[in-house]
Amino acid sequence: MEHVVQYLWLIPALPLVMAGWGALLKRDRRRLAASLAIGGVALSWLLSCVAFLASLSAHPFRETWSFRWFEIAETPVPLGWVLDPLTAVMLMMVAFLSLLIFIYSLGYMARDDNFTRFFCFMSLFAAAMLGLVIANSLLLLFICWELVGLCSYLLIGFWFEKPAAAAAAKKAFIVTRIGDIGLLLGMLWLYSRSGTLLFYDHGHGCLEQSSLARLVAGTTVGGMAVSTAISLLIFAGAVGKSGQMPLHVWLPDAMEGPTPVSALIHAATMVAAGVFLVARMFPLMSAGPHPGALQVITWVGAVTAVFAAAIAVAQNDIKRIIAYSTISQLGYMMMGLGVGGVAVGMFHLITHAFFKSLLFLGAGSVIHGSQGERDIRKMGGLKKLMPWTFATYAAGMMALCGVPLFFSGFWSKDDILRAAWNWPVSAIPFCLGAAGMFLTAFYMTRQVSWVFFGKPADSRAPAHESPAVMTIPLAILAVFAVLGGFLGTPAWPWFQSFLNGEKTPFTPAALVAGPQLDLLLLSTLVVGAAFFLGWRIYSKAALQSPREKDPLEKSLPALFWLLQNKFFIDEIYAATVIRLNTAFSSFADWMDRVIWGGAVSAVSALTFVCARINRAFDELGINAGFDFGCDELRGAGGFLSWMQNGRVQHYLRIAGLGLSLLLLALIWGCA
Amino acid sequence: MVMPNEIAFYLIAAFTVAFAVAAMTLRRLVHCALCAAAAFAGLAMIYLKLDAEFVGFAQLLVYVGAIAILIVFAVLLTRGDEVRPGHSQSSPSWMAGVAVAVLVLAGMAMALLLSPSLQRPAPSAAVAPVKKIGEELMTRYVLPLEMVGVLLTGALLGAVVIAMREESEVKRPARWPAPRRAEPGEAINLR
Amino acid sequence: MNTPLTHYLILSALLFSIGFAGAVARRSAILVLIGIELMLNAANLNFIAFWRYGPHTEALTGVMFVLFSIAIAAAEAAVGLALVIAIYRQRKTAQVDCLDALKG
Amino acid sequence: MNALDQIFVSTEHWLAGLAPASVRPLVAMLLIIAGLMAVFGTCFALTTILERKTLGRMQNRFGPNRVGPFGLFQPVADGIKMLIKEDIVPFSADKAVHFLAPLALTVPVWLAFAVLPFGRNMSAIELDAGILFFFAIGSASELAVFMAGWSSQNKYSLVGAMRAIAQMISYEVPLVLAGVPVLMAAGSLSLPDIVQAQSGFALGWVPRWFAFTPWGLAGFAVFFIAAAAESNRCPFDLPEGESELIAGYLTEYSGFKYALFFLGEYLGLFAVTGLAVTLFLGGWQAPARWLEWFPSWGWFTVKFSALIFLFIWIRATLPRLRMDQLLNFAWKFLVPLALINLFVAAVWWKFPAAMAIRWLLCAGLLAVPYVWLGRHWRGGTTELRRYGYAE
Repeated sequence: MEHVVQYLWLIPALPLVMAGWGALLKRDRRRLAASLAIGGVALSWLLSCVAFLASLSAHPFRETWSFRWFEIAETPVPLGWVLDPLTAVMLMMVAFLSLLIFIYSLGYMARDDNFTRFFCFMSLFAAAMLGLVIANSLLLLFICWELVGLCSYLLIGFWFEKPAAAAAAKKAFIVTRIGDIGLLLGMLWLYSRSGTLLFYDHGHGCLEQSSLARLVAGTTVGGMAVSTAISLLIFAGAVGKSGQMPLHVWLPDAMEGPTPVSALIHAATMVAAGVFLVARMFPLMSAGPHPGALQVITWVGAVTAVFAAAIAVAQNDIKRIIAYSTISQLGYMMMGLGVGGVAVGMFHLITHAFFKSLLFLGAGSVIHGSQGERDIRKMGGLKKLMPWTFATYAAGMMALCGVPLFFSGFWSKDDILRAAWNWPVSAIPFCLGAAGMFLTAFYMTRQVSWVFFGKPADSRAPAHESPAVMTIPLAILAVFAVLGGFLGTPAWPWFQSFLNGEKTPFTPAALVAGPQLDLLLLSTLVVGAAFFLGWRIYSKAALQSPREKDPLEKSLPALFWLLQNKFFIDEIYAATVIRLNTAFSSFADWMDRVIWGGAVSAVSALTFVCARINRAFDELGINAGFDFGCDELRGAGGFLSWMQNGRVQHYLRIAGLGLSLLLLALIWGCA
Repeated sequence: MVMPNEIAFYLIAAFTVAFAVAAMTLRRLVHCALCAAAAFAGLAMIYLKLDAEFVGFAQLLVYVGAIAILIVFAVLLTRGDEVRPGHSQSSPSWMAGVAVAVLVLAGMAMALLLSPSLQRPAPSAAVAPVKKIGEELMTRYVLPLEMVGVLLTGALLGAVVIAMREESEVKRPARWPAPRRAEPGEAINLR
Repeated sequence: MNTPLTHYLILSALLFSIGFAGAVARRSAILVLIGIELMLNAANLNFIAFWRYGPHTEALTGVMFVLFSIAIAAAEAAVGLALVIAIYRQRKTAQVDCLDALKG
Repeated sequence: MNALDQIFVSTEHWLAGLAPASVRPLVAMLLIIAGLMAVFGTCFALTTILERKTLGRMQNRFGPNRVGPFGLFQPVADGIKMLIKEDIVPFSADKAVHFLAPLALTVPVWLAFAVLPFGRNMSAIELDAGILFFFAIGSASELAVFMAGWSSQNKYSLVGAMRAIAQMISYEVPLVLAGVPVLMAAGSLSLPDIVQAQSGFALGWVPRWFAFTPWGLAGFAVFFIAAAAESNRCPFDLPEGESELIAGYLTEYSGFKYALFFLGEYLGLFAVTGLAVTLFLGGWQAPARWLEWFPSWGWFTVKFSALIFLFIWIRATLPRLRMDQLLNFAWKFLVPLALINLFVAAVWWKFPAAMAIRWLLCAGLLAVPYVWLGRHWRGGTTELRRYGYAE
């Protein structure tokens, strides 16, 4: 295992090299670019498998390896990697999903002009994300964090000729940057307090006992423990990256990018990086007798879960619905982390990664098959036309909704709800979670019934099934979306024990023990009710025309209006933050123009006057003399040019003459 | 008494000067080149007389073995230049040139003969052993040596590039080059 | 070694002047080059003579200088003759008084 | 044994001792010169007849066998024929140069023998820079060849001369480069010192001749090939190629001048063979300790004769090369190989002397480029050939 961790850097290095190579390729080397990217990520996946197997059998629960990056005035800046179960499962997930989505992109991007650029960016993203996962230093993590942000920006704006895409890219970059400021501040504070940014360093790392004890002991404004304050700052970064309230606004817009990007970056991996960050920093977050940070995380997560799910109910863009669903599920993960710890949140992260990327890729397949159409009101009846897509999409949808027993989302959500139920602080998160679950099932029913059931829409060309290179990844993902849940049932919580480094008990009795059975029944009930209601409302009333009103809009117009406009968060931002910013910049502009500009103008006017005087002096006094000198020089030049007649021997003669003259002078001088 | 050593010097000097004069005055360029080679060889002998064995052999190797051959090749490659009827071999203002040369010689000779500091005996023994030359080249003069290496490489490439025919000049025949027939009146000009 | 240093130097001066006269008076570019080589050789002879008659023969300065000078002369001859050939190809003549395109 | 070994040296001392003291150095010098000229003149004569006889045997015929016992007086007869033949000088020839060319070829070649050590204490002059002297003198022959070819005013002569010069210049480079590792190993340019550096036996029985090291073997091979080309031996005898150039630059020579050219060519071969023996085959050293009773000059003669026989054998075996092949072979194969050999020699001396490993490493370092260069060179010969010097 020691060797494994020492060479862990190879996993991100391979895609990085491929990205660099890909960047040098000409645009028409499409096959090479794709093979490079896929080959690189496939090798990374194989290496990840090795790392995973190594961590399965590892007895030291966690291995680290660090090196000195550089020194500033004898202060070393170390970087390093860590291999523990958290890293291992994330590596497997990221590398495997990247591989599948790269393959899927072969089909999806086949007609794009900038195919090579796409794969270059994707490889870079994979490298950065894998680097983020293996980082044993908050600094390295932050570097990779920013790199994935950059890749996200580049890939959202991949079709930058579309104004909406360019704007969305900018928005994503700036909004996430707001969270990153928090992360940066938290990092600096952490460094100033603990003196190291290595997570684990044989007892000296910032997440280990000695350092945590110091952090907990210190207090800051309002009697808050330093560890809590730092945790909140770091959580701000996670909020930005994972699209939590109130920084969720960029994620729905990010759907302007190509669908594989949405699947990989904005559903499965990068947005989950926030959750991963909280999981990674969990020892810090949960430090102290009263971990206030965890409460904040729980509340933010719970509110986000319900809030985003509610918005999703009233959206019409197929990818946008899934995007809001992603925000909502990320809220669940945060809540899970807050109430139940690393294992609970991470389990949902992993299962969600599979079924959500499945849903995105399915949506991509639908869009691909119906010539770029994204409005679900204009679709319908695709069940027959795209059977593979339908089957896999249905599996993903059921996993997302949490259909009992056989779908992975059920088990992971059940885990979260159980933890929320047992949370001593408040019962409200549990209620919010249940409500979110209901809404999730409801809007997914709406979407599926409109897209796949009903009559085919009368579009110009009929929809068609996607090529095998797209459907095969879908099928693989569907298998994982179904089976993934069995790794963490209450009866055999292998995943949770693996993350905590414990042995896995097999206790079928746990399924029916205590409140467990009630919870299972309750969630079954909630999901069933949502299905029933959704089917009642939407299946019959498949829309005749896109202009027709939504059935829900007919019955509850005010609420629907609010939801359709996403609670006016964007508008609120426009009215407050952006207006304040505009006012401030106007003020700065005024300062610049009137005060500084005036000063500069005064100086320049003065200079101008001096220059006038100078010029008069110049023209009358100096130029005349200079002209005279020039004329003389020209005459001399003419003479020299007459001497320069182009004949080598002439020059040589003159040189000889000069030599003899010098000799004469020498003799004369000596004599 | 005149020692045989000195006689040898004067003989070699006379040989060298004579061939140098011949090299500069003969009409045919090939003769000039051959005489120049002989003059260079004479100089090599003078170096040997001055106990500079290594330099003498190097002079022989480089000047007689390489530069003379180069000159001869150049002469043959610019053959058409020599045989223009009614064309003088010397430049129009050759008299002025020779006068300047004589002036230079006079100046130098005067400077040499008048200088008192040149009247000194030679040290009895002076050797430039090859081993010492090699050591010096590898230690004190290693940078100049490297630079000469670079210079020679550059000169080699440069000479090839300069003298190479341009692409348009080389007409590659499709299969075999047709034998070129001599134009009527085109004698075999080997001179 | 009874020959005075002056005699070597006079020989060198003679060779220099002969080379100079040839370089100045002959039309053929190749002969000009030969003349220049002669001048260079005269300078080399000076170095050797001064080394031999100088106070520090063990320093080998003159010998080294001449060795480098010979090497550089080889480079010079190669490039110079290549230039002559190229000029001949271009202008169909290699006579220096016909080559005066570079006048002021 | 010692007396026999030094018999020539002591004879020379004795003879010089007979002369008055004032002219003793001069007499000693003249004696050596006379001895050298006599020995190698005879050697020349013998080689011509032996070469013809050997070639005859190899071609399944008798060779000259009419004059004297076994035809051994054939060279005498040839010499007489050459001397009494009319000396024809073409009308348009440049008389002076035409006359000087054979002299300019022969005299430097004789000089080259001055530095070769033929036995213990048996070199005419012991120069500090002997090998440099050898090559410097050797380079004069190119000019002589040019003189011969140009002064004859004959197309074939000129083409032959140009070919010869191109060939000699090209092959002089690998020749010298192949010798350089030896100089590195011996740390001296003096030929007696080089022989001395090859004395002794490794492991008690392997002579420390340079030919028994990987780089020495490769250097010897390159040197031998280049030497064959330098002295215009078959398969490198294009300049004279009778079937194409009616004997090249020799076309317009007859009688004694022709004989002089012939002499010069053979003497050149002898000199360069002697150098090969000195540089690579341990000079006059005996090949085994128990053979040291045999005089040193005897060993030199044995090795020398073996190499001369090898030259004759090659002449009987290989066909003549084409001009472009010839030059490509020199520049694209021999020169790179010689340079690599130089590097390998450096590796050899820097490597700790674990015998077998060092041997294997250096042999491998040489074999790989040998194979690669060989393939590369073979690939280049299919190009359209261009008669650069025959236009």
